[in-house]
Amino acid sequence: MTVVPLAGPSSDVTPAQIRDEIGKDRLVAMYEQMLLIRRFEERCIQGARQKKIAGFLHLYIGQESIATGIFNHLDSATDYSVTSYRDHAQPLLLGVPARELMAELFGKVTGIVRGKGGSMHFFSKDKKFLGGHGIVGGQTPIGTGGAFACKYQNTGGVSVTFMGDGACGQGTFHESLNLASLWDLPAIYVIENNEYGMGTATARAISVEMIAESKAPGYNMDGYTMDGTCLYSCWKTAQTFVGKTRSESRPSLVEAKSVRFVGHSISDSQPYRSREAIASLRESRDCIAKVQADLIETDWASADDLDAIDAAVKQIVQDAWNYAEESPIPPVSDLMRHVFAEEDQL
Amino acid sequence: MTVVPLAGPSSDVTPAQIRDEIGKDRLVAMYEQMLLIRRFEERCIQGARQKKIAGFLHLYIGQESIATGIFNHLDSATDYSVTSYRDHAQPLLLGVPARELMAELFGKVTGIVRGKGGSMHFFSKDKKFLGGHGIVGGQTPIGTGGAFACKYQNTGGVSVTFMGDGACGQGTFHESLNLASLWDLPAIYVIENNEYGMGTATARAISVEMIAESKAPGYNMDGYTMDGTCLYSCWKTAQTFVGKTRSESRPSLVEAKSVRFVGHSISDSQPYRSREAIASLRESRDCIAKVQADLIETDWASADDLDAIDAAVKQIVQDAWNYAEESPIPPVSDLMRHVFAEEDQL
Amino acid sequence: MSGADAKATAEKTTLAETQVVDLRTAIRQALTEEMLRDERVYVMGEEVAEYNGAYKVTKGMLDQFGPKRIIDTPITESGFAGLAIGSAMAGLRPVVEFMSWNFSFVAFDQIISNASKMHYMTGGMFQVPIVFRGPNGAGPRVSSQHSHSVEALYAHFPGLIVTSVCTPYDAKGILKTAIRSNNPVCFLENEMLYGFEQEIPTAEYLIPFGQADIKRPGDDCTIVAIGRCVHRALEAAEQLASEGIQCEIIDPRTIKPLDIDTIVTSVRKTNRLVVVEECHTFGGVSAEITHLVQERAFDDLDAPIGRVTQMECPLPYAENLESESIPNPRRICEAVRQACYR
Amino acid sequence: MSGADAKATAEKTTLAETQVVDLRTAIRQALTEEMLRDERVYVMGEEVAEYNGAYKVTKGMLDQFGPKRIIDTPITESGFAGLAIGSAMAGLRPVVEFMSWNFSFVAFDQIISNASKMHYMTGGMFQVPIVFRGPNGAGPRVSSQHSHSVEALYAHFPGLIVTSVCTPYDAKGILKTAIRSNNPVCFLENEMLYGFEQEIPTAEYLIPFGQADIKRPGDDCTIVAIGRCVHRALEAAEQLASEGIQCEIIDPRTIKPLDIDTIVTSVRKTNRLVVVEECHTFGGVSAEITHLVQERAFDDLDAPIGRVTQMECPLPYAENLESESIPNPRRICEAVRQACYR
Ligand SMILES: Cc1ncc(C[n+]2csc(CCOP(=O)(O)OP(=O)(O)O)c2C)c(N)n1
Ligand SMILES: Cc1ncc(C[n+]2csc(CCOP(=O)(O)OP(=O)(O)O)c2C)c(N)n1
Ligand SMILES: [Mg+2]
Ligand SMILES: [Mg+2]
Repeated sequence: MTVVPLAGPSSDVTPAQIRDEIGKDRLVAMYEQMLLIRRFEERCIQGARQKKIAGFLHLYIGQESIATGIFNHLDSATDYSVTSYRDHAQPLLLGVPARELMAELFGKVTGIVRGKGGSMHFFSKDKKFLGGHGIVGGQTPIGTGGAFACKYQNTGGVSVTFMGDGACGQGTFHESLNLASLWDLPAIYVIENNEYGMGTATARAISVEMIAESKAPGYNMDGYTMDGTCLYSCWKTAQTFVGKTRSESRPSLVEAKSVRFVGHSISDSQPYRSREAIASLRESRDCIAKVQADLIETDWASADDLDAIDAAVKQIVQDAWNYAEESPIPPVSDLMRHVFAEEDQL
Repeated sequence: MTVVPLAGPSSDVTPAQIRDEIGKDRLVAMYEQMLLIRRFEERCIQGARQKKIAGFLHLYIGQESIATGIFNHLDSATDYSVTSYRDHAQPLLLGVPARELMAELFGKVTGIVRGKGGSMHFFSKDKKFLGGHGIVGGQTPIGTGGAFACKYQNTGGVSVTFMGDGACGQGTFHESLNLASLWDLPAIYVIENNEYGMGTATARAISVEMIAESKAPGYNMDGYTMDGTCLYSCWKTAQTFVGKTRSESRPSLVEAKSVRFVGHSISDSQPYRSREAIASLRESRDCIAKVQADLIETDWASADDLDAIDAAVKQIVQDAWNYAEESPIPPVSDLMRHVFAEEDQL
Repeated sequence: MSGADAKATAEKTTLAETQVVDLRTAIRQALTEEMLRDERVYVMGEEVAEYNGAYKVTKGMLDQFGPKRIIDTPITESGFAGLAIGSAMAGLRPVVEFMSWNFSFVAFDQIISNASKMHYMTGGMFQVPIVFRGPNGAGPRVSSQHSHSVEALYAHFPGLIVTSVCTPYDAKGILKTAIRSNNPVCFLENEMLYGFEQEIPTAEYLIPFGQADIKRPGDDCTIVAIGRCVHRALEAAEQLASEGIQCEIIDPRTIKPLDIDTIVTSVRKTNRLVVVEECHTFGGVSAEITHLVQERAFDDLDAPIGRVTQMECPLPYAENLESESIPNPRRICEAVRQACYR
Repeated sequence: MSGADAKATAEKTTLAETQVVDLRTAIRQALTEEMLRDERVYVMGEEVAEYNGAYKVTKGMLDQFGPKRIIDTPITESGFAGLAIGSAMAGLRPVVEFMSWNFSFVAFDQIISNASKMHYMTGGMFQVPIVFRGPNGAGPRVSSQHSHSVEALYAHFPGLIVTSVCTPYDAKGILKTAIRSNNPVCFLENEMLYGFEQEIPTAEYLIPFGQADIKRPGDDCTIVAIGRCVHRALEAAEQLASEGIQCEIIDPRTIKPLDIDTIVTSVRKTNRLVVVEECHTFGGVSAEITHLVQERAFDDLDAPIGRVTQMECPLPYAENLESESIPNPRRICEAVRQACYR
């Protein structure tokens, strides 16, 4: 597989140029965001080992730059987003308190969805986050619906649907893209190609290598490929496709060539790749380490600054953990609540 | 819409060259086949008016050249085919007796499926015709399964799936093509673009104009466009894609730019186009009239020959009609028969 | 349709002005009134706009509301049903027409995994105010793949409201409630009844979910009939009356929530019950009603509860087989006689 | 698992050699034996080959049979289920694994419109010998979208055979029958039981469809329990025995065809019935059994038939809510006591 550092409309800029365009403050802020996601999820692993977190647990470790690069072009006042069960990063980036997410994982009533959803089903109405979804490909029409609503209500918003490489084999992918193109919806579809759908290498599941670029013309839309392990590539490419989709109300299809450093879910022992292979991925393709090195090199942050950031992030996660531990479980009366929404007085 | 007379690999031959390659005997035979389909269906209209035929009735009038051109490269000893509810042509081309088809339409027990299916559900196990299917796009995986079986059993066969332009918006289309390409299946997908899915013009349903050519690369397969109103284009293009798919065990995606001269089904009053528009289509794009003119021009058939063919064809249809009329309705005991297949003695 | 007429007539006394409309017009009126009332309501489906609806239910609505709110879709039920669900989460109130409910099967996962669970799964955060509607049950001679009755199927899943109506009066009143509902509603119509006419009020009215309607009063045997089967039950009741059996016909109108109280009250009076529906037998609505009734009126039942359903076979094309397969007055009469030990 | 053990022990006397296997191994043995017996049988699904199965059911089978017959699929259930149906029409005998039955919903139309109707719709011309299998029902804390029990759903549609087993012995014998069947079979397993061990014969055996198994004999109350609920019912029965209520536990094993005779015979003896299943309440298998039993044993019933089902809500994540939602021994005991007027 070719990893494309930068492709599509921004292939003529260098990483250093992008970094400078981002600027120190924003880059540090994005670094913090990525680190929060990483640390939050590392703590999740601990929670699962301690059996405080149950059920499926799918981590984003290694992919942080994708959502971070994109969300830095979105505005939660107008823009919708939706993803799969691998859904911890989006709400964190949207500013949903880590406490409410950790409490959800612990099955507490203070959780973001009152302990009813668990890891796969984070949502935030305030932030227009249409949630984490458990059925592979099930979220794609939902995200398309967010784009439809933006257009219907003429809000200027866009809707970003995240999905795995495996998910773009599903029929809903095809149907959604066709609808979005036909109806000029401000919809962005981001394929997070982390090289596997569970234990199946992408090439054994999807019959083309450049997924977005080879499929986009079949829907008369723009296709983009970006290096999902490089924050600069993600941020810069997103600048283009978010901007274009927003201004032209035309859909975009994006592939982020990425990796996951951990198993598909917490229970995956990864028989399909070696420990060495994983170690070498962590060595060469860690989106966070890359930015960290650059921050040091540019003198935009000192080692002390980075330590301070890490400490602050860990503090947020520790606070979330404490909150989750101390929170009460849902009352049994919650069991039959929310099956049906309350009706308005007619 | 651009109508492409001949595209893909055979775009450098002229219609006259193809005609000569086909040769007189085969051309006359194909003309007879097309005429049989046409006359059979004209009689169906009468059957419906007389209320001998009920339910949905979808006619192939105007599209005869597509299936005819393709089936002349297939061998029912090895090759599977499957289509939608618009399914009268295929069994006729495969040599299923017109009697059994007409009897089916009349709901008689002598019908091809004992009166249980009606117009939308013709099948022939002998001829490897996997049937007519009522759910738009529902047949696409079925046809893919035929190709899978050919490969599994190493028979050298191919499987041809016919579908409408509307059907290629369905998720099953996308899933099937991906599977066929991944697994090197000898599967051919023929999009019969008759310009409408019911009352919806293709451009309002599918976001690209050249459906096969723009979508095929997204599955890493070959795409073809042919003039579905020209028997030569269909026959010649089919020669290429049937040959390639058979020899290379790789799938093909084909679009036949075509027209239907009648309503979507017998109950469609066609509010979406004028009588004049239909008349002019019949004038300029009738696949049968085109061949007829050519037969005369080349002196391969005289007017008398053509009359004789027509008479013979009409005789077949009349015989089918009589047979259908005279056949008994199914016994009531058939109602609960065939819900489950009989089990073998274990 | 004596029962339904009686109902409409009863209403007439309170709501002075009336109009005679067929079922498709009643549905269209409900759609139109609600679209005028609420900008967020839109209609989406195959052929609903330029073609005026495959069964002309939405006739003229494109002209009235324009293509922004009356939207033709490609044939991609999973895509547009899911899109509509997403848009409902984002604050709109879609009405999705399935050209027939058979085609909802390709959208099944969206309806179940997304629409039905969203409110619960989000701890009450998101609502999915959406109506899925379209013809349900056997069409005329359209055979196996086109003849499903989906009441039992969708009522099986918590989170969906399911209605099945058979008169213009009920259709209009319940559809208006459905469009204003904050929950996903499966509103089931019947192709064979679109032309069925009735006198209904001209003024606005709504019918709440969960209220059954007694379409015919009687003392000897209760018949619960669903959708089109109400009409067949009424036919059967005429015949049975001539034999001295007076049937009370209850039309639940909403399958979920089910007005079990009205059914049980009737059974307490008649001591006998037959349920008639177009769903298949196994796990149909009849089975559910049987369970509920024997639970609540065990000692009141003088005979086993009977059921008349679509037979346990796919629907065949041949006319004689088809008509045997669908619940018909003869089979209803037989079931009632059996319940009455006659 | 006294009942199931008793069964296996009974078999032991006739089939000398035995082995102790867990449920996943029993399933694998059935698959392997049938693949050795018949070249046309192949296994297809997500992660079944290189990964050895998401739940290790197909472990080692890729090595034994190679990639032609043990086939990893992309995540496109509608596509590969339909492909398998087509291949079955063309003479093969596919076994399709759904990683869980929840994911069958995206393939719902293929299963219903194509697999279930094909034989009928073709007047008996084509057969669809296919097995769909995989874990069914609630997994451990996997929440709303991952916890469906589909017995009632698929048994509602004519043309499908539906089985739901809870022991290695039953699983192996019935799966072998399923693979040799000429009909589409939904073979429902349970993730929580894959590790459940039992002594079963080493020699080949088959169990026919439509034969219930009495997992525990008793005179006071009949419990029909399905799938994993059998184990919970057995637990409850211990408790109830200590209270002086002897339950007879019937495991139908096949939901369709349903062995109603065995159930009715038991009810004639106990005069009481409780059905336990993981499907939702409305139109579940319980409802069907209630209807059939009151139809055939109306005068034998001394109390209303009870049911314990998955509650009428999507499955929640929180542990306390989840365990209340799924049928548990406490709820089963309560239902039995109520049926016994205690
Ligand atoms: C329809 C459906 N089929 C199967 C599954 C089981 N499953 C969950 S995640 C997964 C792999 C998805 O891979 P990909 O789309 O690449 O996303 P990733 O997990 O790599 O982010 C599978 C097979 C599911 N949840 N839904
Ligand atoms: C899933 C599904 N949705 C809707 C329908 C109703 N329907 C039958 S044919 C048809 C139009 C199909 O158009 P196209 O695929 O272009 O085929 P054509 O009829 O033109 O041959 C529609 C909408 C259906 N049968 N199945
Ligand atoms: Mg992946
Ligand atoms: Mg068409």
